[in-house]
Amino acid sequence: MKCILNTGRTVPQGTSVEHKGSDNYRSVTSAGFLNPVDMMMLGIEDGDRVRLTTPAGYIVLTARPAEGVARAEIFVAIGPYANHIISSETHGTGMPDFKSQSVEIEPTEEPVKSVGELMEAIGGLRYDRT
Amino acid sequence: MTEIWVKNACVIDPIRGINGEIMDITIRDGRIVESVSDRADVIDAQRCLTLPGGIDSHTHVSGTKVNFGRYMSPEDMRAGRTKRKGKMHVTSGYYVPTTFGNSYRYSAMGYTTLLEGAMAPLEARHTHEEFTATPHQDMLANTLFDGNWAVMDAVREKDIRKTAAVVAWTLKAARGYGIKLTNPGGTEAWGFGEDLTGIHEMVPHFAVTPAEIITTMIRANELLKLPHSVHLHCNNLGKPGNYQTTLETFDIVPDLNPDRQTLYATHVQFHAYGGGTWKNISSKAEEITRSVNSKPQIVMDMGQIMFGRTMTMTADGPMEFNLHCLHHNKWSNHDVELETGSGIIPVTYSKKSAVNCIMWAIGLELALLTKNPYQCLLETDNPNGAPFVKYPEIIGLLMSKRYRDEECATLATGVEQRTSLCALERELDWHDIAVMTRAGQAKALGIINQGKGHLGIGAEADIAIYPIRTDSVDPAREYRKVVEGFQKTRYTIKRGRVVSRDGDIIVDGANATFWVDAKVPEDLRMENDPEFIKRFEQFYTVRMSNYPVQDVYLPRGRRIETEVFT
Amino acid sequence: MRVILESKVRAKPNLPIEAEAIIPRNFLKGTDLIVYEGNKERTLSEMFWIFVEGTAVSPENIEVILKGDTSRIKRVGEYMDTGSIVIEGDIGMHCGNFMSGGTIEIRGNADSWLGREMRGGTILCRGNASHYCATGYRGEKKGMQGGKVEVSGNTGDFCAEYLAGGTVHIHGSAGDFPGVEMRGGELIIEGDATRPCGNMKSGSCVILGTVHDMLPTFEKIEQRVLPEWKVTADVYKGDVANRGKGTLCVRS
Amino acid sequence: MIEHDVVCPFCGCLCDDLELVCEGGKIVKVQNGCALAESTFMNDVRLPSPIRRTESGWEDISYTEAIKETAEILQGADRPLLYGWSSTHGEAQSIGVHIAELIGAVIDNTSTVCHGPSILAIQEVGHPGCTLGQVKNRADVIIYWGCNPIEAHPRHMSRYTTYATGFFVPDAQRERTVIVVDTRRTDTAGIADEFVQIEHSGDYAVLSALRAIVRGKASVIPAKVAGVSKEQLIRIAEICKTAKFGAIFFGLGLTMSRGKYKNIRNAIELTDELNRHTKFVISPLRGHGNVYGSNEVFTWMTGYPFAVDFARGIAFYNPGETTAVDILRRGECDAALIVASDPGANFPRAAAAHLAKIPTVVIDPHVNATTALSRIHIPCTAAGIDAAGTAYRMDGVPIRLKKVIDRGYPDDAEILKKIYDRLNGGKEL
Repeated sequence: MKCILNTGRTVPQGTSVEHKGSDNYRSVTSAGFLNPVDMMMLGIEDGDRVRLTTPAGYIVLTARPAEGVARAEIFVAIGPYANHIISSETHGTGMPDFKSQSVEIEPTEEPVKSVGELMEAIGGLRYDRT
Repeated sequence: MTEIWVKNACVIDPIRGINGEIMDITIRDGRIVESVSDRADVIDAQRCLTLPGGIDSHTHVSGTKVNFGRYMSPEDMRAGRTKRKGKMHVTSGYYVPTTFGNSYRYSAMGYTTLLEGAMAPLEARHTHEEFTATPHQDMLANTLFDGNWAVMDAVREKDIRKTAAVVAWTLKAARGYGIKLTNPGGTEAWGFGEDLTGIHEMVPHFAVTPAEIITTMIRANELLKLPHSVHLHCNNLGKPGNYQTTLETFDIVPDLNPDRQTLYATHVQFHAYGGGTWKNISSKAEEITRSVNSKPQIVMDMGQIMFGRTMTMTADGPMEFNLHCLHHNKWSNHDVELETGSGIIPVTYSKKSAVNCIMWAIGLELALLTKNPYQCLLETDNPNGAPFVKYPEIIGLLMSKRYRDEECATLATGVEQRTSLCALERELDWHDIAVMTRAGQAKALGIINQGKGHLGIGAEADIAIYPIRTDSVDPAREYRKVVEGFQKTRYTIKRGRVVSRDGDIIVDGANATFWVDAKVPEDLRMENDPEFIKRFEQFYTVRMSNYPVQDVYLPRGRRIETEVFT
Repeated sequence: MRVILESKVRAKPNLPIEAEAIIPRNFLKGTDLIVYEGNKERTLSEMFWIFVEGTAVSPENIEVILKGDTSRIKRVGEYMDTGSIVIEGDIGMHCGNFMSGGTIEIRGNADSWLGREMRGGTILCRGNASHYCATGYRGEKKGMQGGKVEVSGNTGDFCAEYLAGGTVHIHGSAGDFPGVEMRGGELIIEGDATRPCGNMKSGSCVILGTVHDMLPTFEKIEQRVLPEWKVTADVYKGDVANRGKGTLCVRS
Repeated sequence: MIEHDVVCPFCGCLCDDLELVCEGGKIVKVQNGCALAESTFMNDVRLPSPIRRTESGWEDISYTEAIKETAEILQGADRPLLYGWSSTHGEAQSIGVHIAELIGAVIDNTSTVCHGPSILAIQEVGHPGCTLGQVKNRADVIIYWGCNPIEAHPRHMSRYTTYATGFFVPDAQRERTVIVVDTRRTDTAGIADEFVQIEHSGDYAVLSALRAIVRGKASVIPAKVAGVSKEQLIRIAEICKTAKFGAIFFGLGLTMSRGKYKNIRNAIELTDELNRHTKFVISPLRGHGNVYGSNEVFTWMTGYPFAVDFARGIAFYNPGETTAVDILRRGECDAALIVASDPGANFPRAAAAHLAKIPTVVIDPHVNATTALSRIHIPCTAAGIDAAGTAYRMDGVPIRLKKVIDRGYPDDAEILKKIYDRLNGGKEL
């Protein structure tokens, strides 16, 4: 299903933002909020996983229903999950398409990665001694 | 101990009555002294014009509004960029330069003290942060009270003592220097998009008039014995026919202080317009100066405009919106809760515009028609009329009738018919210029006894040595030499250190900020006034305890304490 | 005279080079020019193999040819007033800034800000041009004021923003907001465009392809034949949001 | 011990009325704050000491070593990038700018991925705004456009708008009309008197239509604009024109969606148009605590609010070219210093990935996603918790952040100053 990826701040994202390694941060920034009708169309339920694909790559998220989200839109709290698939193109403005990235959504069985895994996928090394 | 011995200086020091004497100046540890040891560094002034450091008594160089002017103007920033060089940081900008740009360019012109024309108390911290980054001038901040709710309440109650108490508390909280009124009452009206059109019109919701605000604040100012007088940007700025408002305002000013004026009227050029529309605007400089010449209690500054692109910025929000509707360029507005407003728009003053030409002529007329140079000081309301780097040209124009005639010949028609400039033969002399650029400012601001504006023993060693030989230059004919000479000092000495040589800054700055701690009787301390506190906590959006500027923002603060009144 | 500059292999090929010195006039006095790589000053010969053929007595007879990887070289042709520059491959940002005369031909693609604040002369880009093709600088009221920019391929977003004079001709499609804030000049897009001419004040724009997301504040005046293109077009006035008096013609 | 009137450094509201209970050098209770404030003060887990990435993993190093190596990395770079600066005080930001001019770096702050587009719009048309108290005391019409204060600025509505008692608006809830414009029916939309649901990326068209209607040109407007009916648009325009004082607050819904700064420019021009009828102001809901302060400091020092390139000695500014995401995306920079921010989490992957390819140093109190991409991470104080300093609220009001407790970390300004001194050959700033 073709959707627009919309990202934004949320209170749970904000309260865990200084704990990037925490399970809490992982769960709030890897949740994808979809219109319940779209979830039905995809044949998925609350807590199922979806795979979002863009030309920049793909990411697996946990699907959550949200009445306020428009059809053909998926809302994800700002963070490394959404950014994993957002293009770095800024249209000459310095600002990427954080709220207007086209994505293809499909159900998947793949697991949701951790923030550390995402960083290691781009050459990082997680630090988890705190 | 550092000592400097300036030899062979051609000194004009109006406050001490010295006019072109060749003499030595000796400096120790930042002050002028009787003599120095033979280990002193010697500067041979070679009989060049040597003046006390320049003082700008009304300029906009620091704070929220100025920085917003920068923020919105990347196109100006690329107009004046310099690289890091020696002790000099990178600078950007022409009409709204960065703080270092302001500081270096003023220093190159021999200026050592600046009064920021408008500081909203709520945002005072910002002004002081920028003062610290304007390192080569001592700074003072005019503090805005034009729409201050507590002041208007006290004025309505006709309570001069209470008015004084609010002023004292606010000046201390903001670490401000003096009282500034910008379009008094008008900025409050602008809170709902209105303006006032005269000094006897009621401020909506507050039941006071600008005239009442002005007179009560003048009395409060004198009651508090503040070093500076009330500093007023009159109502109706920039409107054709506004000279009447200006004259009415001057007429209500009592003469209360033997040492200085009772009212400082700023950028009067913008307040001296006749006519009723932009089509028939004319100069009323003669009427204005007639009034000022008969009122020693008033000092004004020119508000000269010069042709070219610049930025207008003032606490007068409604005026800026009107100007924006004429120019259709970018417009910023920033009203400050319970206190004041502000507006910013870029403008271009063009020789093709008859209105602009008349404005240009009015500023010069004011200076030439004012008999006592102590009553008409030289400035452009930087950057409103022009960036301050234009001051040398203004000096040239005031000293040379020929220069004025040559300029007039390049202007749109209107100047000859609607101003008297072309008929004015007066040419100011070196002494007049020294008064209009430092001595007059020091007197008007009340900082002579802080060691400013003169070169007497004990004075701060702020000195400008210009590459001008007054004995060989005829300013009436060789005005170009005058202009060039005032653009770059040979030496600018600030508190006993050479900070600038031939236009280059050679040391790190260490300026001071002067502020006034006005004492009030115990029973008038606003910090103990339950009603004041209640209103503050209810309607401001910062807590009263977080409002005052901490001392850490004034690393070299100079507190001027006044005597408590009874 | 012909000056051939062939880019050398660099240790850090992604570092931008700023080379406003590369304009024909400067080669009259030789090839001893300065360019900048990142925050370092370099001589032209550190960055390029330089070949000079023939001589010239006046700059209009000088042709500069850039070869090799030139995609990171910015500001080539800035303030150029005469002569010609040919870029065989891609060129970096700000090619032809403030240009007032002469010609620049880019055989590959051009990065953003091609012909920024141009006053005269001609730029021909045979490939695609990226964002802000033929525009102005941040905060400035006028963009390109004269001359001609022709792009054989497509352009990115904000093409001809603040266009005030001259001609911009895009043979392919334009991205989002071509002609936004236009106040003069002529913009021709043979392909498609999205949200053209937002907030335009004046000037004229012709679009021969499909317009996506046409703005609601353009008032349709008439339908007429555009003789130079031999097509029928809907003619709009706008932008009404802005008291605008511009003309936008879209193929019917 | 109870600390009164503490300033929360989390978001651009900089609420300054918090009460903190401290016991034994720890904050044990936060009063008056929102959930974000509470977690900011209460769950403050720090990186204990500087760390360095080696072939075999992370090792602890001393501050001296970390500072020395950082200076060496920056000294040798041909195009260093200094990025971040929003979650610290002005004192640190100002040293950052001095480092940038000294070494010919690009310095950018987080507004680049936040309200950078708002700045670009303001540079085109200006900004009719005011301090938040003006809105609190006067506004009878509030518009939240493309923002969700309930989630991002939780006390904005109670301190300044919807629920705040103002001098001219004593009964706020009854006297203020709240309009919310968004693509999503957010919680904020739930409390609106009027909710305008716009199709994705339709903001620009809707703003243009409103401008035309306010100008009396409703006849040109079609029946529906980006999913919004003409009737609703006319109704909104009428509410605005008849307001005594209207205030538009906008957020990332305008800055990040298609068209970017053009959306904001259009909103500002609508505000401008409305000022011909009544009083109207517009303000961005600025995000991270002191991001606006970084714009202020950069501006008075360099002339530009963000994205400043000192490669040529002078300051050059061109967002899209000198902005952090673009420089990283093109792989231009060969060293990076990240201060008080987390581009690892907040930048698109391709941009963040470049940080791992070059020597990157992080100066930040907390372990974050960028830590994993860095070579060195130096922990420091957190401004507003264990360090005092200046911050600028979203409306430009400067507020002094307080030092509430001491946790034994060096201030980032102090670390940066040491780096500067090393880069400057031992000469002090």
